[in-house]
Amino acid sequence: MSIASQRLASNRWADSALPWAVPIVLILLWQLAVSFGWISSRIMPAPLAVIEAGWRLTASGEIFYHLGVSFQRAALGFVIGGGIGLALGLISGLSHWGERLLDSTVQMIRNIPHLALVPLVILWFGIDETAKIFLVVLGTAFPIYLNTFHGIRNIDSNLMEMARSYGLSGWPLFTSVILPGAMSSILVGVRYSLGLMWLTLIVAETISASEGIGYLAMNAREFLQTDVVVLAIVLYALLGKLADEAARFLERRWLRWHPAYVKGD
Amino acid sequence: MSIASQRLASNRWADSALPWAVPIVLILLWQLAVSFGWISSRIMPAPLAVIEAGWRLTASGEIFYHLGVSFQRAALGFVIGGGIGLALGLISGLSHWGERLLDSTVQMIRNIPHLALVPLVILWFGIDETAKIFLVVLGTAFPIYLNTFHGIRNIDSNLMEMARSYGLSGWPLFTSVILPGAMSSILVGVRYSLGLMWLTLIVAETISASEGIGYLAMNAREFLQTDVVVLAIVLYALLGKLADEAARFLERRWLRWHPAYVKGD
Amino acid sequence: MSFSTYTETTTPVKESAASSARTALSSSKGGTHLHLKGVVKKFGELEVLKGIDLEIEKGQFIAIVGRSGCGKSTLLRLIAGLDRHNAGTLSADGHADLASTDIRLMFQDDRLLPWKSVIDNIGLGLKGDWKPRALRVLEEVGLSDKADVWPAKLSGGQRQRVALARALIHQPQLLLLDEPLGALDALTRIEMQRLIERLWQQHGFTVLLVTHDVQEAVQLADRVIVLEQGQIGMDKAVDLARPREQASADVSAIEGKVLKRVLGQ
Amino acid sequence: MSFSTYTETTTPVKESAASSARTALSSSKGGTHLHLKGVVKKFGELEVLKGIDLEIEKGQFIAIVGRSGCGKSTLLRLIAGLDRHNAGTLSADGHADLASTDIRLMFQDDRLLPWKSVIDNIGLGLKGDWKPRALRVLEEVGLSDKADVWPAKLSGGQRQRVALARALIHQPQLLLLDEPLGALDALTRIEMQRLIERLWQQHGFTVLLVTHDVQEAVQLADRVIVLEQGQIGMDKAVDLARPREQASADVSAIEGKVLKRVLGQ
Amino acid sequence: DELRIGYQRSSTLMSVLRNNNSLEEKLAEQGVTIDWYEFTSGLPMLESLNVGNIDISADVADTVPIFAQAAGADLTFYASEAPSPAGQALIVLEDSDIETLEDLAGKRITVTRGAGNHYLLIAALESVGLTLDDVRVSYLPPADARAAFAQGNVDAWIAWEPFLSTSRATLETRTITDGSDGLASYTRYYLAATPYVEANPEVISTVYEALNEAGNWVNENPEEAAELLAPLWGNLDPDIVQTANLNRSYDVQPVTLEGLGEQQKIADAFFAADILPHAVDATDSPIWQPGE
Ligand SMILES: Nc1ncnc2c1ncn2[C@@H]1O[C@H](COP(=O)(O)OP(=O)(O)OP(=O)(O)O)[C@@H](O)[C@H]1O
Ligand SMILES: Nc1ncnc2c1ncn2[C@@H]1O[C@H](COP(=O)(O)OP(=O)(O)OP(=O)(O)O)[C@@H](O)[C@H]1O
Ligand SMILES: [Mg+2]
Ligand SMILES: [Mg+2]
Repeated sequence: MSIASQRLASNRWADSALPWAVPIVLILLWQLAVSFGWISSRIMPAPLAVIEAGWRLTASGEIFYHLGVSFQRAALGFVIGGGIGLALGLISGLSHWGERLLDSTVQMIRNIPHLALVPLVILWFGIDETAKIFLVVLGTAFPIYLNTFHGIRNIDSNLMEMARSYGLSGWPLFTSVILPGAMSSILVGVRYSLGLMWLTLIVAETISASEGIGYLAMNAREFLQTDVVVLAIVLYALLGKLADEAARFLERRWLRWHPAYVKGD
Repeated sequence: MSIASQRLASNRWADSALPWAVPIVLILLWQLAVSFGWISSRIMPAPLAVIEAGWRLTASGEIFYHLGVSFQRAALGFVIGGGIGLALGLISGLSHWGERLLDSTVQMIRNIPHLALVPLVILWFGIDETAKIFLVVLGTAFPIYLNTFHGIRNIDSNLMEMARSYGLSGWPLFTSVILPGAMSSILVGVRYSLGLMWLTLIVAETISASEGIGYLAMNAREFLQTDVVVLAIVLYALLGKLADEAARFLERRWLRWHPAYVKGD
Repeated sequence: MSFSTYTETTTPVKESAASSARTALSSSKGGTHLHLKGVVKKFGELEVLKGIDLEIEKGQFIAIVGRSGCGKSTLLRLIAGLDRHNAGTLSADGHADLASTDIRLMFQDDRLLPWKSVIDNIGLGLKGDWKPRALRVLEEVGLSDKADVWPAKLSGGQRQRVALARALIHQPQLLLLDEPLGALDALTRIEMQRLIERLWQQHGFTVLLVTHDVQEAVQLADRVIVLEQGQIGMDKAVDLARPREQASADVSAIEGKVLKRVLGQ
Repeated sequence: MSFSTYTETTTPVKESAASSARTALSSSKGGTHLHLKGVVKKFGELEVLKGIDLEIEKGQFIAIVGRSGCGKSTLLRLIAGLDRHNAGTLSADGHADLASTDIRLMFQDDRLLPWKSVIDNIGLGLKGDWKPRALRVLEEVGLSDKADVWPAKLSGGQRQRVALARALIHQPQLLLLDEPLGALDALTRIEMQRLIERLWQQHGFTVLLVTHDVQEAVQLADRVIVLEQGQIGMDKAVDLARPREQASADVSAIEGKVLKRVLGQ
Repeated sequence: DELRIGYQRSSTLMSVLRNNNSLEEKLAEQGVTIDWYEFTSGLPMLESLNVGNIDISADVADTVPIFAQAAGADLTFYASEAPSPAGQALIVLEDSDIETLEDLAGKRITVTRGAGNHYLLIAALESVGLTLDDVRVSYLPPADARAAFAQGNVDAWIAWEPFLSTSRATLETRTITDGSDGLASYTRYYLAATPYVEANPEVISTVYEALNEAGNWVNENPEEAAELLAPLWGNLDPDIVQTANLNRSYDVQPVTLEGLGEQQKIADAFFAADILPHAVDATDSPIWQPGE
């Protein structure tokens, strides 16, 4: 018993520490490469320089300001986009007609690069917040659409048949069978969306922005401030980690019944 | 019987025609809007102008040239990226240690916008083909990674247990249980990847390119040639449709056993 | 149908089954009158049901036996409206539209929703304050201690009993049971037989019970039907008073005849 | 283990079972000697097995009966090494490492791979030219016409027989059968019993058969074990010559005793 | 040997050279071949120059090298075009209520971040006692800026050639100011990687000569030049191209220390406006002189 609990403790330690192993090794290698002059620090800043830039922007509060602005845009876009994606995914997933009508169109729109779309977006929505949020909506809707669709399709048809023959339909069928059955796939979609949310924001924030993390990154790039560029990349990576943790949290919460999502070995 | 076969025939017709309904309606609305002057054709070309531009570029063969170049880049990047994504997804999905080590890092890297990464990519790979293909690799690897991971996790653990206890392990376990069990999810990943393949290419082709569809779009954008910009968008949409058809083809081929992927009502 | 009559029974299972009189049936509002004429079902080339003619009185208890793969489940699925027949007519109470009839089918596999606890699985599709009723049925199938457990943590026989409880709580006009007791030990089996018989006597619904246990069939049913090569090979009325003695000579005699037929002797 | 001895049997099932002598066992290289001492298994608070002591000779045929949820499947899973016990020791042929023993478990649920045809499911984990052998076993379980069908298109009893065929084709040293015949009609059941008995006599492996049919247990086994409240409640040797008459007085006498115990009388 | 040249479609003189093959022929005598690298904007071009993916670049606006200098890039000026102050202008739509620079206060103006027009805006505002804080600036690349401008999302746009002439021709616009009142001289500079210049002065010399000739040819043959450039610039009307070229000097000259005087003004203005993180010495970079 005591061995088992020891093993558990060491597992927990490994669980929280190991995910950072690869990033830390990468950063050490990078610092070494710059320190030993294998890479010129003129073109690739050392981690310490990036930390310094980070410190500078943190001390001035600038970074929080940019993050805050971006976060608002991201959140609003995600809520709208996620909602649309979910709704369309449900329509396509639940009705054969819906699929025929919608799926092709959605797949086509999904494939249009935001970068190419920017001129049209400006035409339609101007250069203010609406345009930026529209792009985030566009970016976040599709992963949730596709995974909702896929999740619904892959619900055990025997269970659907059972539920229908037990008199379930409409909302009860949705909450009792469809949503939980598709949930693990929808959450994968959420993971994507949370990532794409930041990705599209960088394009969105090239549209006449003077705040936001995408602005910070592109502005720095334009002025060849590599330390800030790399800082922004690190920030994005951390935001990705955060989004991932959020998705994991939801998975643990909503998929408790699912053997694959229960903690432990 | 004859009624059934009639119904089938009309279904088949609807199946192939309906997906185009929404795009065609959209295009008609657009043409009307421009014809009636609700949108100035100065800033938004009419569909006919776009078709004209398409015809011009087709007649000169230019469009095929650009498509060809892009296609080569896309295909190479997809093959490499898809391979890497599959491999990492298998490692994370099959081993708890692999997941601990890799998953966080991958999720972090996934979240870095390609646009922000371009300066570093130029640094690492120069401005030639390698850099462009690297970006495509990056873009296509993650969807396949994430969906492979998710697919493997969601394989019925009872089936895995059965297979193991029947002496399967290693390659036979992989081909008999893991791959087919995760296939429907992996194919969703392929769908994403095929889309992202073109999306990243547009960023990649801002790096010193003088050919390729991304170049065509961005170049036209720079010179305010809205008809070509819109043409490029239409091209992207069609490529998206094509990628989607490819994914569907694979689904029909590899998921024949799956009730949800069999044709017919 | 309300569950109110159910609540009146407070006596434990065994006595109740023994004491409740056959007359209980006549006082109840009765079940469905079912009429099948020349019903044919094909799966591709395979003609599973080759013209079934069957008339079932309101409130009759029918047992169906037959060899594995002879079409018993297919027949129940047709009656439940889950599959379409290729020829012939089905009608319930004179209506060809079976969808409007109040039918519940207990499937051959348990089809419990893995994401709902046992009690929520039983309450599926019920409205109002079903919890107390669900707990009472759960107690009657001997699983009151498992109310809040995920289905994945049940033994095979326990899962089957939960599925049985889920079918019984609805008390439909037509109850279809597809091998409901196959995974149960002798004692639990007898208890469940008594439970089914008692509920049937109280509510007078029509029951179709598929079973491989000929003794069970004779013990419970008013009529035993043997399915053979897609047709009704034997239709044997069991005109014995209830409660029937488990090993009485009358029962054994009929059992012997039916068994002979099933064994093809 | 090769299947070569199997191929020598060309006589049809019935006669073979009747004519093959008990001595066939002694000529074979025999099965596993199994030894359990004080084996305890808990699921959280629930102590399912409360110290099982059991010694099984090489090549013995053991039947296990007991009430639903008493821990029969759990016991088989422990022996098959699929779960860990909380206390006590398990050993096979003197080794504590059960993993090295040649064991096959036929699960209580069929666990057919939905993406493999029936024949490929049977061939799972086999090497070399297994097709002819698989076809022969498939014929013996009466399903030769279903070789190329997806499992989803089989009836419940057909699925169970495929799972049985899959377990039998391996001819391991220790064969664990968890209610292998529960979904079969009387005639098919007798045929399968004969098949199991014949193979056991030819190859002399050790068999643990979980069943709810006490007659089946007495008919087939050398020893019948009744599991009760997590312990062995009865361990009854069946010292009757084989082939055993289905309804002989000797068999009935022992059956009566065991049944009494199971029914708790 | 290879010479890797970065250019944009809008790089007039490099495009001319690329089209008439004259530079290739001249360099072939020195045993040098050319690899052309096209960029969609000036930014990645200098990025590439900085990290050594190309050797020399075509012309960029005067503001651009300052940011490269601020980033510590090791670049050498090897040529410039004489100032073209009329090459960029602040325009409004015809029906706008903006008449003078003073009217800009509180208005929404779009420029491209770090481009020549960015400095023109600062200088123009300063000339009437305003700063960037007194107006609403929207930073957009020219394509997006034009869409926003035509849609009325912004009140004014500082456009440069050839976008300026295109807009004047297709939209109803008025010009509030251009750089000709001494606000911003709009000089365009040619840059090269310093190590390359040091190793291959004779190649640079050849390039310089060729550019000079190309500039003269464009000025002397405006119609032919327009015909040549129009398809490269997104099928523009050749008349518009000709108008656009009239606003550019295309007079290729050596860079002088005095010439860099205005560069210092730009650098200081950007630093004062908090656009540069630290002060820049504009004369810090090496200058290549013909005949060296
Ligand atoms: N994974 C699990 N987690 C928690 N409890 C479990 C788990 N598996 C089984 N149990 C419980 O352990 C007990 C024994 O289960 P087991 O499957 O061994 O029963 P069984 O004898 O095979 O019954 P049956 O005849 O119904 O198949 C049951 O009460 C069951 O609810
Ligand atoms: N979806 C299907 N597609 C093709 N064939 C099917 C399908 N479902 C059932 N069958 C076939 O129809 C026949 C009858 O199946 P059914 O499930 O009705 O048998 P059953 O009498 O219930 O048998 P069991 O006692 O084994 O459950 C079987 O031979 C089966 O293989
Ligand atoms: Mg059946
Ligand atoms: Mg069990």
